[in-house]
Amino acid sequence: MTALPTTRTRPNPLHLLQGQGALIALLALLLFASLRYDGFFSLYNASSFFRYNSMFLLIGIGMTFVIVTGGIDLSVGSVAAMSSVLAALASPHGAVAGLLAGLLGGLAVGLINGLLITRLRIEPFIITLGTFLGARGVAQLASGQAAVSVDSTGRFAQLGQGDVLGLPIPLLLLLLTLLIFVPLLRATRFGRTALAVGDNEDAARLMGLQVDRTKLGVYALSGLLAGLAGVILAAQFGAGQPTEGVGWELTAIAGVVVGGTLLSGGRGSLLGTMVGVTLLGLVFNVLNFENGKGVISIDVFWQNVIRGVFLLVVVLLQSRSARRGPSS
Amino acid sequence: MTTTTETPAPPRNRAPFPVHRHAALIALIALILFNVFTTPRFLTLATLNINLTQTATVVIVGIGMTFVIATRGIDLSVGSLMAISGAIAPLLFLNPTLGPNIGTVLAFVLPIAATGLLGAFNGLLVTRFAVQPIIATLVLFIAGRGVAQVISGGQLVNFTQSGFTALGSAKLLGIGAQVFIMLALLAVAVFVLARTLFGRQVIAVGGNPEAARLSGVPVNRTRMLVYVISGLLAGLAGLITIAINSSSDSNLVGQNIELDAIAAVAVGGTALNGGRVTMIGTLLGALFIQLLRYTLLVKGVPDAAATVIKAAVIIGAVALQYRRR
Amino acid sequence: MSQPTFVQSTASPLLHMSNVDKAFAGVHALKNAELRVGPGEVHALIGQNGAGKSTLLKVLTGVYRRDAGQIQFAGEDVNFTSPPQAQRAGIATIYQEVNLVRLQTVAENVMLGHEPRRFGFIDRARMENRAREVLGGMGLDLDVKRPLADFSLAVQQMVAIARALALDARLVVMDEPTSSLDDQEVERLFGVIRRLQAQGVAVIFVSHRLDELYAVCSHITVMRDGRTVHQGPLAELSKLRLVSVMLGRGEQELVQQGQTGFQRVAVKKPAGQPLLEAHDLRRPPHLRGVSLGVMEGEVMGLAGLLGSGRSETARAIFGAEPGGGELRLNGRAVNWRSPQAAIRDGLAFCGEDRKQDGIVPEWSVRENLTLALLPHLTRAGVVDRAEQRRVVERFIGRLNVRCSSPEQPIRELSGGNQQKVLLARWLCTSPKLLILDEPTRGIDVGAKAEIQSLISELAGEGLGVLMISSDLEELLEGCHRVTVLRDGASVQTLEQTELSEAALLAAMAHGTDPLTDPSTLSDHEAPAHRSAP
Amino acid sequence: TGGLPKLPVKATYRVCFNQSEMDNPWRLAQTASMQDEAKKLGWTLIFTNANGSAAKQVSDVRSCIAQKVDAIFLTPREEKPLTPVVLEAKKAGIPMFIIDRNVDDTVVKAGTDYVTFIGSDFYAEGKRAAEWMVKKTGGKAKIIELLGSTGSSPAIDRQKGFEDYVAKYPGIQIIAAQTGNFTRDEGRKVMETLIQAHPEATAVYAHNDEMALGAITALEAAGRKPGKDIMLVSIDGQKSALQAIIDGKLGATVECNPRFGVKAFQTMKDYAAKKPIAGRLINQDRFFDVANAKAMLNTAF
Ligand SMILES: Nc1ncnc2c1ncn2[C@@H]1O[C@H](COP(=O)(O)OP(=O)(O)OP(=O)(O)O)[C@@H](O)[C@H]1O
Ligand SMILES: Nc1ncnc2c1ncn2[C@@H]1O[C@H](COP(=O)(O)OP(=O)(O)OP(=O)(O)O)[C@@H](O)[C@H]1O
Ligand SMILES: [Mg+2]
Ligand SMILES: [Mg+2]
Repeated sequence: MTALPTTRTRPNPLHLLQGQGALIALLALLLFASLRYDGFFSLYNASSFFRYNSMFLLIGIGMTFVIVTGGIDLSVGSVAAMSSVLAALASPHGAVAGLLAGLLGGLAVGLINGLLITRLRIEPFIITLGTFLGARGVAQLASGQAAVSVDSTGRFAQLGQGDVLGLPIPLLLLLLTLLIFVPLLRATRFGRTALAVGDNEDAARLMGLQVDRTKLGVYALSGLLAGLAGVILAAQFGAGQPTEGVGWELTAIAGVVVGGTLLSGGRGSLLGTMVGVTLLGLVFNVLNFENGKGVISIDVFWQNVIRGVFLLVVVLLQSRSARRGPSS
Repeated sequence: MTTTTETPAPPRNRAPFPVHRHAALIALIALILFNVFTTPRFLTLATLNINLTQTATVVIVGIGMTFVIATRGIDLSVGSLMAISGAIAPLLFLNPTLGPNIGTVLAFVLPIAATGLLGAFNGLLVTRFAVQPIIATLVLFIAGRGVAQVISGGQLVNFTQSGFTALGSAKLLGIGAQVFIMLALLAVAVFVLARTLFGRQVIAVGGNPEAARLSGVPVNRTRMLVYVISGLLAGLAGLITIAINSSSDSNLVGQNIELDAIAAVAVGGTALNGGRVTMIGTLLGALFIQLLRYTLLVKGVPDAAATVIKAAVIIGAVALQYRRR
Repeated sequence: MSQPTFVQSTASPLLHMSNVDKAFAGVHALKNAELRVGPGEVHALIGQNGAGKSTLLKVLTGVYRRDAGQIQFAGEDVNFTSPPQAQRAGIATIYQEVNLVRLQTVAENVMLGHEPRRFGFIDRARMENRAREVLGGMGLDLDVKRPLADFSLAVQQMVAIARALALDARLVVMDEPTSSLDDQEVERLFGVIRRLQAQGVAVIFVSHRLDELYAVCSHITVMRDGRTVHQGPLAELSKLRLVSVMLGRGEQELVQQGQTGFQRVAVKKPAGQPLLEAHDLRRPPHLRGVSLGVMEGEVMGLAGLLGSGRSETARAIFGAEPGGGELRLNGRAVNWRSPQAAIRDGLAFCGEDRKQDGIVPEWSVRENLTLALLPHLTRAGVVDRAEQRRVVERFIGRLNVRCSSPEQPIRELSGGNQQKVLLARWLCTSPKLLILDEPTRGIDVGAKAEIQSLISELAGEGLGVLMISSDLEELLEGCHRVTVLRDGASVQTLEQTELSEAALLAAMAHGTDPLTDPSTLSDHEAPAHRSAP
Repeated sequence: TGGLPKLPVKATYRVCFNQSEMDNPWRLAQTASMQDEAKKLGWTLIFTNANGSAAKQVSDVRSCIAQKVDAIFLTPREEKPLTPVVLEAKKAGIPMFIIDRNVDDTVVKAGTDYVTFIGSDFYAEGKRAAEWMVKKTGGKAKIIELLGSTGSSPAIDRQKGFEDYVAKYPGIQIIAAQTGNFTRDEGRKVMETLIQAHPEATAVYAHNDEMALGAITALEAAGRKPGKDIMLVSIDGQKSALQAIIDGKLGATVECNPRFGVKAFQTMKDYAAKKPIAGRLINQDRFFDVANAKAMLNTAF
């Protein structure tokens, strides 16, 4: 009897790097930047980087949950804007009130998304395109079409501007969220069901899994986290901003995909998303520092081109390694 | 024992009127009726002209988008491609060395060719490199506007070149030229989709890519072509936009049009996950959204409230198409 | 009206569905259907393609909502509106098409939805042990940590069965569980069913293979056109009588027909030209040297155990996954890099997975049928509608496809009729060489005979056929020659005179059991990756 | 808490200019003016573009703070969200100059938290446009107002300045006010619809020149004669608007000068030289109408 060569993957140090195109790119960029620019690796730069990018990272977490079910949530940017307004309006009643107002606002839109998607069985792209418009409108109506100051006497602003143990509070909120959501995706029935739904929704249904409830759950989560991002937005910048959050959904989606999550669903990694979103955010930071060198001044318009090309390179890196990479 | 029964032919009840298939049309008619009764001076040629001309670019881009969506793709780059063609054209017809005639002709040809090529680039990413369409076209969505800005130096270019601006200002029977271009393209697209080999293959690719491949459909070539078509049409839409305004602003031309086009396609009844495609639906969807915007403007609804109403009505119109199982 | 012909003596059946109606868009799929299953009974459910078996079972488990009728389960009236409800009530179901999630591991597929948990978190080790235990109980030793997509369709089917077992149900519903299994695995499954029976678990078993029904079932329900036309103990029903009830035709009429629809004996082995020659096809790790030849007018069989590389061979020849090796068509060396190229040279390939690789679900029968022919129905890029309609009508008639009209979406057809449309898709291209991968899988006896006789007829007209089948009878009766594969290589070609069940089995079965030896099944370019964009 | 950060006198400086967006001619002119002046002086200018996002603009300012530049020129996207970062710059010892739009002066104060505000008075601009309109129409008009981007401070102030003034004239009525987002294309589309719904309109007030130019296209297409049977006034004073005045289509435009380069850097040098700086430096903007458009054409941006 002929024995087939086993094609099983042996743990191979090179294999570990495969499928990690984004991580490699991130490390390379960090190394490059820290060697080239003064002040890049400063505590100030790092903490202000995360203070700002924590919003996208949070949204990326929710987006990952949605995308592993094979869905998409275009409403997150508008929801963040809306929640920032709600939080700012509620902030005079205390930090907790502000936080809750933002979170509940986001949750409400997430639930609406989830209900419409599961009840009417309309593609998520369309429903969330609708709430993308709707939440923006609500943000403008609620704010009277102008930024709303947060209460400056209370502690609400601390949620965005404060530090604990030298770490910015938004970053801590992010870490806390990760601590909850990584196991939620990996090791709970909800998380596994979410993956199963993205893999094959019909099969998941016939397997007796709670498909609709799970889908409702992921959109609710996405809304909730967009709401949290909105709270941070209001607290950090001292104002609820009805016009903010434009294009955030695309940043989040790109970050999720760059992080190695399948856009078609069924497989995803939150840590990958963290790498992806960080990488895309870092490009802005590095471009600003490069201009500061005064060696070559990169024209504004070229900056867009560079960002696009950079996305292209990372995506190509990722798509090639994804095709070669191990199947687990 | 066993009764061996003769089988009566299964009774075929006539299905009730398929509301879901004509949702866009019904919504459009309802909105028209609403205006007929509540908006003064609604039934005029001017109203027709305004709404049709303002929809023309969305429909033209929407035709390409329908092709792309029919293959389960999506094209976010259309707005940026419009800006690129809008940035290239003035360089040609304002170019003194080319002269006005050659320059104008080239201004119709080269920008569209360029965006067609960029469409091919999208297609290449989607087919050769297996990048998911939303990400593949996000690259040009970001970089493309930068390219347009670099071409124009970011400057707004004003011009009064009548040969070229005719594209936006010429009228026939009181209706703008771009409307006729739109209708002609739509007729061609309807025919292509329904009657030609290419059209059927496009739908097969969207319906089941693997089955299509095994049945001899050149899947990659088909997907490539739809992105090229989308690129070409976006290029044309860019030219129309700058011609109407007699100015080209690479920062703004085509901004957000991808959302309008996708919404039109969806409201029209094309499924985003393949299999169900309607070109006329895209026209109806775009007209519906346009008329909705018109209505809200005429009624003086403030911007913020209008946005909320628009969102609800669009979701409602799409929901009409989906029957519960 | 169909009256149950036999009232069961069991006082209280475990399951009793009565007067069930279900219509899709006005077309009745079920009309007054009845199903009565006693506790611990293995109950056969049989009927032609489209008779309504799957629909009845889906009504039971809440996938579809019934229009009328009652369902009693364990003495109570029930009305499940979703599969989870039925599952909780103790009904585990294996649906007709394998319905699992391919990117997740075997263990997860077995345990999803009822994983052992600790503090709310899934206890992975316990989950894997439990999965291993259930699979082990079926005599399977798989690496449960590998993604399901790494395994062949047969293993996936076994995993689906394991999942049902892991649910500890009181009623296990199996809708054609054996259609992608070979004899060995079928035996294994029977072992499982008998054990379930011993434990007092009832089983509903759907199959088109009559022998299987007689092997394990005690009772039977026969359906025809959405109605229940017979119920009772199986032993009382002769095979001939069963087929006669099922088809609604007289027994005499049937006696005249043979077991399969093939007429090979009538057509002598052709002395034609070698049509296709394949030499040393390779595509590691699955193909490691396959050589075979097909003559004009010949039906060449391709036999082998599950995972022996038959489908892979077909796909390699057809250019779907081109590999190394030599291919000659009519003596001319060819190298097809895509199905398109192969089709242009007169090949046709009807694959084994009709849901994934075959149908365009939203499309009508008409469009599905002419998909491959489309380039030839085209003049100057425009499709000739009239010609298309003629082709469609001819083939619907010729293959006896049951559909309300050519414009009916194919997804609404029963499995067997979908298969016929796919066959028609290729026949209408008038190919020189037709490759069929499991052409009669999941097809009822009537339709099966029709398809088989069609294959013979076409071969008689000079078509070369390469037929993959797990049904030995089909190979023995239908083929002029059979090439046997083992572990991705051709090991023997049996000439017509040498063909016998013993010879085939001997050639196929030498060596390890491919199901339990993970190395022969290991596979990194599993279908999931291939089809992912 | 201490006063403003000190700035030493040096031959060259490394400074940041944090632009809010780059999507209209006015912003382009403003950026070019800053860049040209920096080049002329031989300074290093770190330019960032927030693409219309206040949050990103804050992050841009912070990356400038991290690079320890000598000074920051900020043209805030919005008043309130940019306020916290003003304090961060102060804390990092970097003097800040606010340009064009202001920050929230109930929280941060010129002279203590940032050096000064340099810009135009949007409210006054609206008022000047209104004055012209009243004079030109003899206090009788039905006006369509094209608003700027919803919620932006120029849109709010220009609307208020205008409407406060015309409120005193009962013959003047604003019959429709809708946003055209400061762009020509939307200005045109909105006007196409509004003029059809309100054919009785006799005047148009646009919050910027681009929208006014779009409106002219729309009015002509609707068979109206801008400048004759319908009067237009707008704000900005860009070259193509002056040309429209010369052509008799646009009535007048209030200048809102984007050329901050010379004044901004001169103010910074004065600050380094410890000269007293007022907390609010308002540009002396011109007013263009048929009387001076031709002469001024080449001085417009
Ligand atoms: N979703 C659906 N929509 C419309 N018609 C359907 C649908 N599902 C099944 N049908 C129709 O209902 C009838 C019964 O189909 P069903 O799948 O129950 O047959 P079956 O007995 O399981 O056949 P097979 O042996 O081929 O699996 C068929 O005529 C089929 O066309
Ligand atoms: N489409 C495919 N792409 C990649 N690998 C496949 C594919 N189909 C099967 N395999 C794998 O290739 C090996 C050979 O399988 P193949 O399907 O060719 O065998 P087979 O004899 O046809 O068995 P089956 O009856 O399961 O179809 C198996 O390990 C299987 O997992
Ligand atoms: Mg069935
Ligand atoms: Mg096979």
